[in-house]
Amino acid sequence: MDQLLTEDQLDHFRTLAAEIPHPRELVVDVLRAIQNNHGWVPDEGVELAGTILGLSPLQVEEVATFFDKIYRRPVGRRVIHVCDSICCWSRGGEEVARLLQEKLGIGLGETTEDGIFTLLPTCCLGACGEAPAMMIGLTTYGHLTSDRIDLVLERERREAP
Amino acid sequence: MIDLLTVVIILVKLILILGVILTLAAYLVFAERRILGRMQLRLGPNRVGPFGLLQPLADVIKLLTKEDFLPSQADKWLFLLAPGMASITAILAFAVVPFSPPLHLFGREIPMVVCDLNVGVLYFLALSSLAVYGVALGGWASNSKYSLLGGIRGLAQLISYELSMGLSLVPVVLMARSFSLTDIVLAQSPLPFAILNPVAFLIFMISIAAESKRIPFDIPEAENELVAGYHTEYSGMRFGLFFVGEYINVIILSSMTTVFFLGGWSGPLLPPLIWFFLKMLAVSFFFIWMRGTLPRLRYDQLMHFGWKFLIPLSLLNVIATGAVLLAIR
Amino acid sequence: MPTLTIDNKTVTVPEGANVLEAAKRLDIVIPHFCYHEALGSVGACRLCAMKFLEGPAKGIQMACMVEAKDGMVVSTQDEGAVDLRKHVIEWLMMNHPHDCPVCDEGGECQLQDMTVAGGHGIRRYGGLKRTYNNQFLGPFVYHEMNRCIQCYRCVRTYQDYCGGTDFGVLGCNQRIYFGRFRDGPLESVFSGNIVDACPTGVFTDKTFRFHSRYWDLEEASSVCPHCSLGCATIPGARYRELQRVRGGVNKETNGFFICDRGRFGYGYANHPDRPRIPRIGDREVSWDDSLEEARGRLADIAHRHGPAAIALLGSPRASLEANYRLLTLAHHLETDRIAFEAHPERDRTARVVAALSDKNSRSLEEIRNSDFLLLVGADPLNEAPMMALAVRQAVRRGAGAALIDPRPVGLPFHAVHLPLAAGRLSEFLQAVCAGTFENFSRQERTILEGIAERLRRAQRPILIGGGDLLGAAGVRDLLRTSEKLSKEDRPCGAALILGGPNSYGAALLSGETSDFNGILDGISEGRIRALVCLESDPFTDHPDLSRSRSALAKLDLLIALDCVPTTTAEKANIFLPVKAPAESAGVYVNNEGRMLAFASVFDPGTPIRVTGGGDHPPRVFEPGTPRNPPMSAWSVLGALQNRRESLNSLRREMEGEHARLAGLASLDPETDGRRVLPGGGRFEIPEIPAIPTEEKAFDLISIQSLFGSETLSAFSPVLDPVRPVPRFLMHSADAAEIGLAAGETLRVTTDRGGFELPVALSEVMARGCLFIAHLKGSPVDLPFPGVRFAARVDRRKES
Amino acid sequence: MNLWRGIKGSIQPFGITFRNIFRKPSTIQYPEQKRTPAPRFRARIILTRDPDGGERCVACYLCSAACPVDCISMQSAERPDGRRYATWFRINFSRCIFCGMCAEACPTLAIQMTPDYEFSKREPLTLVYEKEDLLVDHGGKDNEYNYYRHAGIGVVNPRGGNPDEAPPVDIRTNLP
Repeated sequence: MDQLLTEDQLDHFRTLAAEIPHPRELVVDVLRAIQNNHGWVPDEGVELAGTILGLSPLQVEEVATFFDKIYRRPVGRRVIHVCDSICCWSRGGEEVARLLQEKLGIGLGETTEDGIFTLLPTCCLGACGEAPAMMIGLTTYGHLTSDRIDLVLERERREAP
Repeated sequence: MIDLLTVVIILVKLILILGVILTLAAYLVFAERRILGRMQLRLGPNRVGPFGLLQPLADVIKLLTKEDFLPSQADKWLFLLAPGMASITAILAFAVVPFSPPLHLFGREIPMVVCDLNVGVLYFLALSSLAVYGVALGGWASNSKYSLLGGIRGLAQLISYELSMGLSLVPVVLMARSFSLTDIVLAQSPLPFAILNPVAFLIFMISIAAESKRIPFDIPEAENELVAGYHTEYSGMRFGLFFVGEYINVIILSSMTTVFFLGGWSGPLLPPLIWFFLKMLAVSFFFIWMRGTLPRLRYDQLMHFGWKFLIPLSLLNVIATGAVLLAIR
Repeated sequence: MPTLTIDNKTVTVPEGANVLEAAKRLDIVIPHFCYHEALGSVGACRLCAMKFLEGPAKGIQMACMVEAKDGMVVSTQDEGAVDLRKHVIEWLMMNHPHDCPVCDEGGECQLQDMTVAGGHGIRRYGGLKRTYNNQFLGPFVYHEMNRCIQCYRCVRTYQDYCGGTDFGVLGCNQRIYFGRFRDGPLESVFSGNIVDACPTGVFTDKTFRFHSRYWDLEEASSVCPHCSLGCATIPGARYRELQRVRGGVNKETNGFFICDRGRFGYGYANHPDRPRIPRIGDREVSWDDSLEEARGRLADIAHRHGPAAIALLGSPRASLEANYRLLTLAHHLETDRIAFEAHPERDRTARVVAALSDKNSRSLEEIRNSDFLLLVGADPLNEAPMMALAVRQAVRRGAGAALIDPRPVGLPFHAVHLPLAAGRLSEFLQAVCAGTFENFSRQERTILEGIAERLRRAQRPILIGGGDLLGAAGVRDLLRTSEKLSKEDRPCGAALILGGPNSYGAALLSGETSDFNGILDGISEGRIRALVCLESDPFTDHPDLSRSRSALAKLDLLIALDCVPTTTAEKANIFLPVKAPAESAGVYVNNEGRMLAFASVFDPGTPIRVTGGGDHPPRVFEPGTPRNPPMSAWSVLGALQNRRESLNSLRREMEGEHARLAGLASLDPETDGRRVLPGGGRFEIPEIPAIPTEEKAFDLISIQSLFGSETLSAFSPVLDPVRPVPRFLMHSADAAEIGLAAGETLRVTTDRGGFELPVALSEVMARGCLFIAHLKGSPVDLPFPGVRFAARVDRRKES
Repeated sequence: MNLWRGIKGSIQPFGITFRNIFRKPSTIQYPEQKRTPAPRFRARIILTRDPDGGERCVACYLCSAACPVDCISMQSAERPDGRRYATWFRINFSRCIFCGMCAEACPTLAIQMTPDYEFSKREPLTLVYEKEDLLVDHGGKDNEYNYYRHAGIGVVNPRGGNPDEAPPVDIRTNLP
């Protein structure tokens, strides 16, 4: 978790940045890579991305603070994005968010004491057909009920690194 | 025929008249300020002496000690002369005013008039025409646009209303069959001309109000248009002379009203001199009262009224009076 | 040319103009925040709503985003549009901190105006306001993020227009934040422009913080005196103190923005040591006495040694009028010993430009519209920043840019950079002229041929040269090259960076007179006994300081006219204080040959801050300005010739004397200025002795630094935190050869003395060069910019 | 009809003015008789303090801008805690016309007018009041108001600490 980017990744991004006309396109990729290695993107990560891509830290930060899937603050090992958009809301999204807070014992934006879960609200996950939905890591869970939430949390907790 | 005693008597009369007139003028100022104050629910000047009676004295001291200012572009001599013209012409008119029937003192008959001219009316009219020079010259000599405008207005106004004043006196002369003021007074017994010929009286009253350049006819000074009109540039005692002249003028005009229309000194019970003064003061009060009551006319209104109404009316009155007199005979 | 109807008034606008601009033409006031004439429209603030009744667009639209088309009928007063605008302003005010009384923008705040105009007086929203923490943004700009209304003007100015990369927009959603990655000074030298651009008080001028309200300021259209470009400025003064400068609008020169030196370098006018009283020796005297003394002593010297014993020195910093009066003073004294620049090479350069650059001279506006720009020996960010900004705009519009310069030049735009040694710049220009690059290495040739090819293909190419590095001969070569490259239908322009705001004007007046070196020789030989210095400082502004100082020490009489406490002013036998540029009216002729008039902003005199001892104005009241106030330089010089005249009569006289100055008398500070007429003359460049080349010697070149070299800004204490430290700049390979690392001290000896300074390294610069940034008033006697000499480098010293 | 109205209009006022002579004058004999002015009477100007004892004046120049006779001048500056204040503040009472525009314009309730109208002086220069002459140690007509507790720039309270403010935003938060 300590290393922001591996040597391979550094080489990869450097070569890529030199090849393409607008290295700025790679900002999200580099940040995602850092986030995968480190869990979240610290200030050093932003500066590193800037150095690789020939941008100022500010220019990277502009992107980093814009996307809510890039974490600029420490998060748990599993980040729960619970949808609060209209379809989920109409199918009980609020209730899901409340249940999650209750079951995890944390508020929105907080991390559990054991450092496993961070609960974040999010705008549309594109899973309106399965509303209410949430996303953990890259997995989307739909048709959430209280029991199903328990199930999912249990599994994620087990699998969390 | 002129012996020493006659000279002495004339001098005494002159001094008496001068003293009385000037004091009267000073206190008329004071009275006006107090009366106007009361009319406007104020007190008026009441700080100097008991009831403010020393106010005229304070005013004189103030006026005398103020800087006498001569505008650099003014016509110096005319500028200095004008205030004198204004007050002296007014004082001179008192020469023909009969205050009471002749007194019998030390076995002599002393006429209570400085000089009983047989053309007293004309003398009065002549002097009142002369008075306008003070205004016109003062306004012109100051070399200020406000003064000049005031002077021109004064000139026009006085010339216009002199006509109706003179014409309103024609019936008086017709009825009295004399130009002598004493005769006119004597002709008014038992009934004063004000009752016999009220139209002439009315015209005369309006005309002298205009002659005195006082509200509602104070167009030559019109504070809110012309600063102070013809005496804008005057200060100190020179302004004082204009000021005093105005009030002496009020007194002489009141006296003339008394003589021409109110029967002069005649009246029951009280001595004739007292009657004369009472009547004169009553007319003076009317002047003050008018000032407290009426607003100023516009210049065009003034001219319009004078030329298109007052003069034709007085001409008609002359004809009517003449006709009536002819019929009576 | 579409014609449209707005509020029942018809207007015809150029193709491509938007409806908001059309409404502005009709003087219809439409509230807007995000639209800015220089920045364009983005439709972010939603405030310029209008109702489109007829034409291609229908309904309520943002006027700035709709292109004006024929047949449009638009209503600005439509009920729906007014209502929308009213609501938008209410939304914008929702999180506003309501701190106008302590906000420096108060009174000139667009948000205030729009709130009042929109009729929003009472806050209906009862929830909590969003707040932010502020950032420290350096000594110039104060940050107060709570006032932000998210119009993005600052980012568009700073990043898009000015090319800064360290300031931008962070966050998303309700958390939009305009700032830096971390606290710290803004790096761009155009950072002050966000103060002008911000429609509310998020960014305010820190140097002006809590000084005055704008309505108390005396303001007038002025011209920036800090470099040769002549940007329009609007200085503001109160209580006899220059308190701020903001950018003026001159479509031909700066456009809307100015650089930080022009904006924050105004402190010279209030310098605590500014001499404000005439002096004879150390004795402060009255104006009459000092002028009498000056006249008497000049006459005395003319009587004893002949009129040729008097010399005069003008200045590119003084107005055209003052320089002209200096010239007539020379005629009055019957001497022909007059020069207009203490630095002979700059003098020659300016004269070459004034003589040769008529029809191919280009304004900044033309640079903005160019499609290929070749910069030769120019470091615009340090020498004339707005030039860099103009080139950036061209590059943003698709123009190409290339730079041939030995220095590691930083630019706010992308350009091909070939670091060619300073001595080879002329060679390069001649090669471009000839079209062959045989004398260059293969690698260089590839780049140069590419540049030449682009230059040939471009429709509106412009060559930009730096006067200091090119020198007179180089500038002549550049002008000839541009002439050579011009074709009938496709002229090639040239723009040159000169030494001072009025270098061109001074050169116009100087004619065939000799340069200042001739005067110095005369002084050393005892032929010249008196020198009159107009706003010039030969003690520190001559390339050979030891030569000038030893010569000037021999003078019998030194008369100095200036507004800042220079060395010359201190040493003068008779000192006559003159008005600072913001205090006087006058004309500068900028690098393009454009006469730019500036108006007097305020009357000089000791500021209340000084006379009142700081926290309290005096309690004595007297008519007139305290102490003898300084006079305009032209009127002082006129008084020395027993002339009493008005500025207008002086200008008319100048118009009559100098045919090229036609239109001078009718010049209005509010206009964009007027080009001087072509001279058609030639200027012969005297042979300049070549620098003796030595084996193993470095080419030591003194260069300009933005905040250090220029005289007036050197007397501005506000700039002290951003002044560079004196140091050598060296190629890292050269440094490696002599075993030197960055930060170590290097000792250098030249025939004009030695320097011992730390060294900084760069890889994008010419080999064999040593650069030293000039820093006026620094304890080290750094040579004046544009000076080159051979330098022997000692082995490294202990650091 | 018109004529009649004219005559009536000329005669009637005589009656009114004559009646007035006998009514009681409304004059108050000032030095002996004094009136108690209303609390909102506009006379001598003071600079008040906020409930915490700080100077209310933030030297915003609004009073001097509003002043129709230009009798107010000042110089603003910043205290180390970010408070804006007047280094000097001067009212020239020999010019002041006591119109009250300054008090009306004052956004912080600092400048207020008192009913103290008796302060004429023989020497005009002594009517130039400086800040130390104007500053009082109370809140004047409104003791409750403290401008800095409403202006959201974090001078009295930390930023975001005023009652109607949310705490400062963390721009790097993970919350959307």
